[in-house]
Amino acid sequence: MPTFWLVVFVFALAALGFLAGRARALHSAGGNARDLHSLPNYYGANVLLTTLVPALLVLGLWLMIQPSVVQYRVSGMIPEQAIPENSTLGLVMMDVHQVAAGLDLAVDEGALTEQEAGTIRTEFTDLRARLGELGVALGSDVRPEVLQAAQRYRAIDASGHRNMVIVVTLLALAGLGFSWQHTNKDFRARNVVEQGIYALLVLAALLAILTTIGIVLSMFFESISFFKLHSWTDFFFGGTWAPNFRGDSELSILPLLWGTLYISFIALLVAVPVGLFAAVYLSEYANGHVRAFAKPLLEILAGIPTIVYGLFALLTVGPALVSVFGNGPEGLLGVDWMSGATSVLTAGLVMGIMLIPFVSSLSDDIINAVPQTMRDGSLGLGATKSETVRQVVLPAALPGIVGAILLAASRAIGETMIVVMGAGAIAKFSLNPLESMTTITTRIVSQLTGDTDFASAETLVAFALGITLFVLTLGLNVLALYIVRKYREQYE
Amino acid sequence: MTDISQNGSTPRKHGETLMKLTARTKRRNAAERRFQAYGIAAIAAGLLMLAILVVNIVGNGYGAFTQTFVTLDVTLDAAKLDKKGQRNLDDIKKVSTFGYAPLIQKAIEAKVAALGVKTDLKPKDMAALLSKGAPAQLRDYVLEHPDAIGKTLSFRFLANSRVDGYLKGRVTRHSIENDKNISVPQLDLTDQLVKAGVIEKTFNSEFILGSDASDQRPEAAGIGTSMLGSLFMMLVVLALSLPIGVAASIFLEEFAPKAWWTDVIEVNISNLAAVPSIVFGILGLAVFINYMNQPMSAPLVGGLVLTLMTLPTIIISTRAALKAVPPSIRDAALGVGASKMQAVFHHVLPLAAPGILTGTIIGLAQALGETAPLLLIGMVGFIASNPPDSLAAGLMEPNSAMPAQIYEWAKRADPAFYERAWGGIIILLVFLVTMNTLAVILRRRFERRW
Amino acid sequence: MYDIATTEKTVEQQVTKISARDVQVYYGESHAIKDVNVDIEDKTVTAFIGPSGCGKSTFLRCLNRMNDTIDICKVKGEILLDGENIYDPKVDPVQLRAKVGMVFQKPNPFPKSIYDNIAYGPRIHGLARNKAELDEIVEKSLRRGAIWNEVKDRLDAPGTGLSGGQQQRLCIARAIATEPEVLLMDEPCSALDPIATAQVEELIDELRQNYSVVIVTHSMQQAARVSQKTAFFHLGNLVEFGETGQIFTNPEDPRTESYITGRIG
Amino acid sequence: MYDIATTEKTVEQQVTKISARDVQVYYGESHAIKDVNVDIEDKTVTAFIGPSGCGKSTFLRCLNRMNDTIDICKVKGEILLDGENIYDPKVDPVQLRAKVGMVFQKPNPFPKSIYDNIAYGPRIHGLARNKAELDEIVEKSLRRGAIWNEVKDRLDAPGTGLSGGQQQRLCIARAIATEPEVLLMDEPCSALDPIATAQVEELIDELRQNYSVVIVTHSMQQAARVSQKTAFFHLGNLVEFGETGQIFTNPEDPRTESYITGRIG
Amino acid sequence: AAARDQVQIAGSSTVLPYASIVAEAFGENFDFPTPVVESGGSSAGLKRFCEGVGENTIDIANASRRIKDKEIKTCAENGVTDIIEVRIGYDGIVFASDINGNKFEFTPADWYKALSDKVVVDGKIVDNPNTTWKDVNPAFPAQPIQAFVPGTKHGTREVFEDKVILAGCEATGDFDAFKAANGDDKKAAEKACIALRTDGKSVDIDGDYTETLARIGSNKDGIGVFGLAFYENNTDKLQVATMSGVVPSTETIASGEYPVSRPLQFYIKKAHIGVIPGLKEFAEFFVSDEIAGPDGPLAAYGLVSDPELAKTQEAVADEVVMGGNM
Ligand SMILES: Nc1ncnc2c1ncn2[C@@H]1O[C@H](COP(=O)(O)OP(=O)(O)OP(=O)(O)O)[C@@H](O)[C@H]1O
Ligand SMILES: Nc1ncnc2c1ncn2[C@@H]1O[C@H](COP(=O)(O)OP(=O)(O)OP(=O)(O)O)[C@@H](O)[C@H]1O
Ligand SMILES: [Mg+2]
Ligand SMILES: [Mg+2]
Repeated sequence: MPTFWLVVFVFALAALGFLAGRARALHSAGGNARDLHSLPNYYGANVLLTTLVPALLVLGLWLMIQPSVVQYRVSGMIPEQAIPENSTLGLVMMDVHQVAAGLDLAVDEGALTEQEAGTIRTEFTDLRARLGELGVALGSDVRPEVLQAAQRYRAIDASGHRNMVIVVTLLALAGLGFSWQHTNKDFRARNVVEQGIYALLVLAALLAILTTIGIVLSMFFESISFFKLHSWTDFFFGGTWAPNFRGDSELSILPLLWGTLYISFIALLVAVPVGLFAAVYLSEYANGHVRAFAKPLLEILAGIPTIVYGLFALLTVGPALVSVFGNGPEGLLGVDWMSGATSVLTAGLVMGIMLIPFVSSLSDDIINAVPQTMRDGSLGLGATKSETVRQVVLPAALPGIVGAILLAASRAIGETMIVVMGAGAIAKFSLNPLESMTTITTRIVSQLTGDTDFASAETLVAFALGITLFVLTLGLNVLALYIVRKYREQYE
Repeated sequence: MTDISQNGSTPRKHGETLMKLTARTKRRNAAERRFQAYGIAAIAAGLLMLAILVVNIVGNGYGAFTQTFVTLDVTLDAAKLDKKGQRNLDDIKKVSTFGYAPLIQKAIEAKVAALGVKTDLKPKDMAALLSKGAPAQLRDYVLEHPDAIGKTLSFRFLANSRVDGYLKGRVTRHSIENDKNISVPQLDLTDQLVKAGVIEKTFNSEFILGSDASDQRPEAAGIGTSMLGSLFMMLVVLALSLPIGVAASIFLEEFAPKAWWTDVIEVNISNLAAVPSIVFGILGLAVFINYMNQPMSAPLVGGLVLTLMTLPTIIISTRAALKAVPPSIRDAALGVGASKMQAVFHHVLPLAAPGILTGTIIGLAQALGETAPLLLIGMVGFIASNPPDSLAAGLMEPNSAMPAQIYEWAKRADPAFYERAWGGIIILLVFLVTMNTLAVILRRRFERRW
Repeated sequence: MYDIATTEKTVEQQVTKISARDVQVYYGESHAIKDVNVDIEDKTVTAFIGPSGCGKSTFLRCLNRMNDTIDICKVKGEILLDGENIYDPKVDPVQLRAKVGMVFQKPNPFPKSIYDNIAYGPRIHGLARNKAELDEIVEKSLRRGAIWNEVKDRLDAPGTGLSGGQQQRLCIARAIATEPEVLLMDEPCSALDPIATAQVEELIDELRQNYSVVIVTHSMQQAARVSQKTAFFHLGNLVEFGETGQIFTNPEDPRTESYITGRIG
Repeated sequence: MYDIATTEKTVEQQVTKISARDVQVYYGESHAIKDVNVDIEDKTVTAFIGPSGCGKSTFLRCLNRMNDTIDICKVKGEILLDGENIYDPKVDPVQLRAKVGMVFQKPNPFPKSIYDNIAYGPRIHGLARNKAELDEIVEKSLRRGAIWNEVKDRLDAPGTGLSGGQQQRLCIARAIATEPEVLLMDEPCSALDPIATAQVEELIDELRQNYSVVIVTHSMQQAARVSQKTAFFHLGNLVEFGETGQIFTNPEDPRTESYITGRIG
Repeated sequence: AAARDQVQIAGSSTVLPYASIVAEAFGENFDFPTPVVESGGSSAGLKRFCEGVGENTIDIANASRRIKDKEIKTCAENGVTDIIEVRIGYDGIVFASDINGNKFEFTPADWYKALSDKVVVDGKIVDNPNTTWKDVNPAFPAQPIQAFVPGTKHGTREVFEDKVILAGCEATGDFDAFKAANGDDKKAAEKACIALRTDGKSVDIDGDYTETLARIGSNKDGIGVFGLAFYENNTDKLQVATMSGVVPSTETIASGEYPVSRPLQFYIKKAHIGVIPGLKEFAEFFVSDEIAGPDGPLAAYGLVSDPELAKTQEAVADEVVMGGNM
């Protein structure tokens, strides 16, 4: 039975279990649902889950483990001398896979019978050619050891699969029988089902932790290698970022950090007021039609690929700023403060535009959820709408709004393309927003995608930057959490 | 009790007329109007930017939707294509695309001669008006129809991108002065052929349906396959991030005990939002490809990586939405004997749905436009596979994604790719708007102030 | 009665504070208030009574245009405050509401501290010149709202953490802190115990010295105790309006009578 | 009184439905209920009276563990329902609340249709086999909640669009739709007009035939009218508990007396 | 599960266009699926190349520089021992400016004087005082200096530093001055030579040539560093400058007359040959005369074909690995 049908079968069994569980529960209560502890559907769901979950779990595990087991057993069969020089067992096994897959296909297509596939010999057939006709490309001619291994592979795989079908089916049946047996009117089905759901909720939340662990681990060792190659004092306390092909670079995070903060700050300076005002207008002033159109339209801003924003910064915003702040006497202001199109301001402005919907849409939802009675209370005292919004609605919506702003700030810190094209690639300390600067994130990307030696400090610094940034933003988030806790206003 | 004395600091007089605004009211109303004006200005600014961007995009990209074609009668010379004459597929296959080029040169030479057009060009230069992919097109046809060998058939070939650019006005006689790929006589010939109807510009469905082509034939590049790549990734993202995100938020907001470890999770999640997207690529490479042995360049892996990236966005907005549901609703449900789970799923979640959908819209939009993490799991580059033929293939076979494709095109040297990059952005936006519209319609059904 | 167009303002002031002329209110299609004419006098307590859902709150909310906030709510007719139509486009509802304060049926304290709940109104209307004055206003209002003793030690605690009755008194204190000329109270005592009720009634009586008070109540006793005029609403109609004593002892309309004697609801 | 530990359950059932033993409630630091012992009998209406903020609602919410939802709220002591401690870890609060229904002080209809507001409880408890039965339950509950006539034509309209009193009655109807054994009502009539109040009181009387009802009220008259037993709370203490008649005519505690005669608040 | 059946390539974005042209032609002419060519930089490509052998690792790494010893070591540690190096040709690096602007004929010394952080004036080491090209070389017009040079992540930058700036530094004699100032330390002198000014006259471009082009589009005074192929595709917008009197073209670079160029190559895991279908065929196809020869499509696109292509073809056919004599 192919795995697909096995899954279908288990699901069918579970569906059956649902009905059976329901029926049994009702029966145990003499047909009167009101005597049951829980709703009949919960009894059904209980049987359904006990049928489904263990069976699918085992199925999943089996599917994950079986290949390694088969691999292990088959690779044990391959004699040492069958591995060509400079090749590895792994590569031979890859060949075996390919041949086995080819044989499978051949059997499916009817080019070989199952019998033939099991006994075919390279001595008598040009297997590569035959498989080639079926569209299975092989890297080289099939060696006898490989073919044998492949046949063995198929045999073990098939028996493993057979066992799996049996085990999974039995497990599903057992789950069904067990839970069906336990179904009676006093069984706390709802609690059990809800506990199951609760477990799922916890699992979902833990995924975030797993992701974090994954991120830290995937960067940790490389960061260690970086610090072995480069002094940590220069990284954390140096003043210059100047990577160099020859090695011997100055790689300090500080100028990058400054650029990151500066650019993000300007972006937020654009996005937060615009987004908040837009949100307030949408939720408090705009009529339904305006809201129904403006909100989704603004949301498109979040979905325009950042490369478009990058080009927009480089080709439109940058030159426009130069014509205002630069060009000397010919410029609009007659000053020469800005020489190139790339600057902190260019990138910040454009990034701000991209972030508008992060603030506006999320805040709009939150503001909308503040109960009308709050507004009534304020308006009834003779407050204007704007006073109401500023002093009652916004404070009540604060935690959500802070969340939205944090999200926007996070995006700003993580953005690359706009910075690369809008802000330039020079790392320096400067207060002048009309100069180019760069951010940690863009440096991570460019050091990772560059042409330097991958084992050199110049490349590995990307990981150190990544982990440092991670720690820094963690600090910021803790701070934000603290602030929200402190100023939180709970209505009702 | 205290007396209600008039001695208070009431600057307001009793019985003042309502018809005249007091100075203070005027001031407050001015503030009110300013506030409202800021709101309108904010929205107008946002929409204006959107309009500028869209005009920009459409202006740069609409050209990608038309393409120039050349129609020629080609004689499939048996002597060249099947020397043995046995119509044996293996033999025919031995003739590479280079072997087909002369057939095309002959065909265009014949056409030019038949039309009586005067030109000093050599056949090879005439054939340069055609896409470099033309021989491959012929070869594919012949391999599929071996019996066509020896016949003369009419084929519609893509024109070279320079010719296409000439018809679109991007390339002019002046601009090609130093261009070694095309010359003024070739443009003259083009003019003649256009007049004769051999060369024509039509709607380019291949751009929407086709797949990428190499740097030397921008005219053949299409975004269709990578659109499927994006579609499959979005399916994965939606199928995983929405339920996981909502489940995690429900746990954190409604069930989590107030303990240090729930705080850790909470801070963690907001922090994940700040992790640069490329780091998720590093993670994906390490976990999904190297550790879990998933295939390289596969939309499945891309979808998983983007799921991890979108989760924080969805969780943060969902939590904010859940937080905003008044506690009295929960009380009401618990009071009639609903379990906490039921109260959440029956009452709180529907009320929070608009916020959840907003998060989903923004999260998916972000995922749809993201390139950096795909760089590390091998979805950026030249991936000219055929459209997948099944769900499994769509998930597991190498593919690119729209933003990656656009990014690649934007980097390429030939300016014809630039136009395609913008055209790709138009398609991406159409895709995005379609996706959003569904969510927005759903969101509007849930929106109500209580 | 008199002709509004020609009425002299100065003459009015003494007598009628608010007069409603042919007021109709619609919630979308449904006609919630039908053709109501009523004159509310200055320095008087007017009680609105009537069965639940008859439109008392709705009509009350018309008097300071709180109905503007409900999208589907449409008001027709004229309501004159001191002879000026409050629905005139020239009238600013904000200024109106500063004059005509309101206490809502459901207590709705702001999610702020108790102090800020009270100080909110005086702040936006600029009633206090400095912190000391503001403190004074807050204390005075809380005292008059008969809640000072309960909250004086926790003025910084959130207003939402109070008990139901405390919240309602907080809202009353909040409303009087802005010193409105007319105070609309929608069932201000429904959540209060008898003692607090008595204190609020005392407050109402006190307010009457200078202001006009309109109170919605379900308690006939309360209406009889505090009001000089009573209006009886039924199914959106103003059935009867007159001296409280007369309404309770000698109603003209049979519907009023049956309500007071407990026969219709 | 009797000793709980040795009390036979069957004996109890006839007499005591709920008994509270040394109940203490804290909101964070503040001690809101102090050492309350009370026995609430089956087929009886018990009234909780007392000044605002004395802890009536708080204690009421202990009886069906609604206080669980307030983080800072800690309950100590034992509360026995039919002899079983409802704060026992083995007890499922959900099941408990299905038995012990509640009407809240502030009306809180679901933002759903009127029909769904009522049908929600019966649906989750599986009280109806089919749509027709559900319709029947909804109608019956709305009738008993004395609101059927007002809403029968707009069962699909949102429950939040009703008037204050209508919302309160909707919440009462919602609570009785699930047929609880004990019904806790926190000032159910505060927003109701006399007729509706009379109807609700009638309902309470009817419910008493089969169930136990606990009602918080500020109206002594109401307490006197509907209840058989009355508990008087003051500053978190249960000052006096006894036959309603006796409490109102011949209170033992001086505090009770001064409250009833209107001297403390 | 079916094993991977297409060749997987990753690495330098400079090699990417050539690799994709070949991959496309390979897919058209062979029964093997079209190889997947990823971009991501030489470093990322080689890193993944050296992660080990097997299905989940790439078969070929493209690089715009030669693999470093340290990388070979890492490779070996992960079991990637036999690596075949294939040079496919040369990438010419040219200087180009806006088509409507001034014409330039540069020498390395001009670039050094224009962009170096410090220069020697009258025997003293000072901050670079030059603001226009006329300051650099009186023969040039008084156009402000605005150079767009590849960022330090690009392989091109190394070539630019070595063959232009450092050459210029030596030609002007400043190198000796730096050496003297640094106590005869050759390394330090080199470092001083190639340190570029950070006052905005020299702008690092981390993106691609398209970005450089866009910047010249928005600043007509700019002069950018491009690949020859890129320039040849954009002759309508750019004019190329000569270097030491030589006009860059595939011919002048192949002959070695034009000084600024670098080799491009790819690396094959020998262990994957015979396992990954089409791997060897692809490599052979790549370096065949039809493709990589002077008349092939790669040369047409702008690759400077390798005069020693025949040797490379032989090496690929024999699977000659690096460092060994297998
Ligand atoms: N926001 C609203 N939308 C639609 N209908 C409404 C709304 N508010 C009130 N109504 C309806 O208008 C009518 C009058 O309502 P109103 O609140 O004025 O009654 P009321 O006299 O104050 O009653 P109660 O004493 O119960 O508070 C009722 O039928 C009510 O259902
Ligand atoms: N959520 C809460 N957090 C903190 N303190 C609270 C909370 N709810 C009530 N309290 C306090 O507990 C005490 C008792 O409140 P409770 O609501 O039980 O009073 P009550 O007797 O119901 O009064 P009322 O008749 O006004 O409703 C009051 O002092 C109140 O301020
Ligand atoms: Mg009302
Ligand atoms: Mg209470």
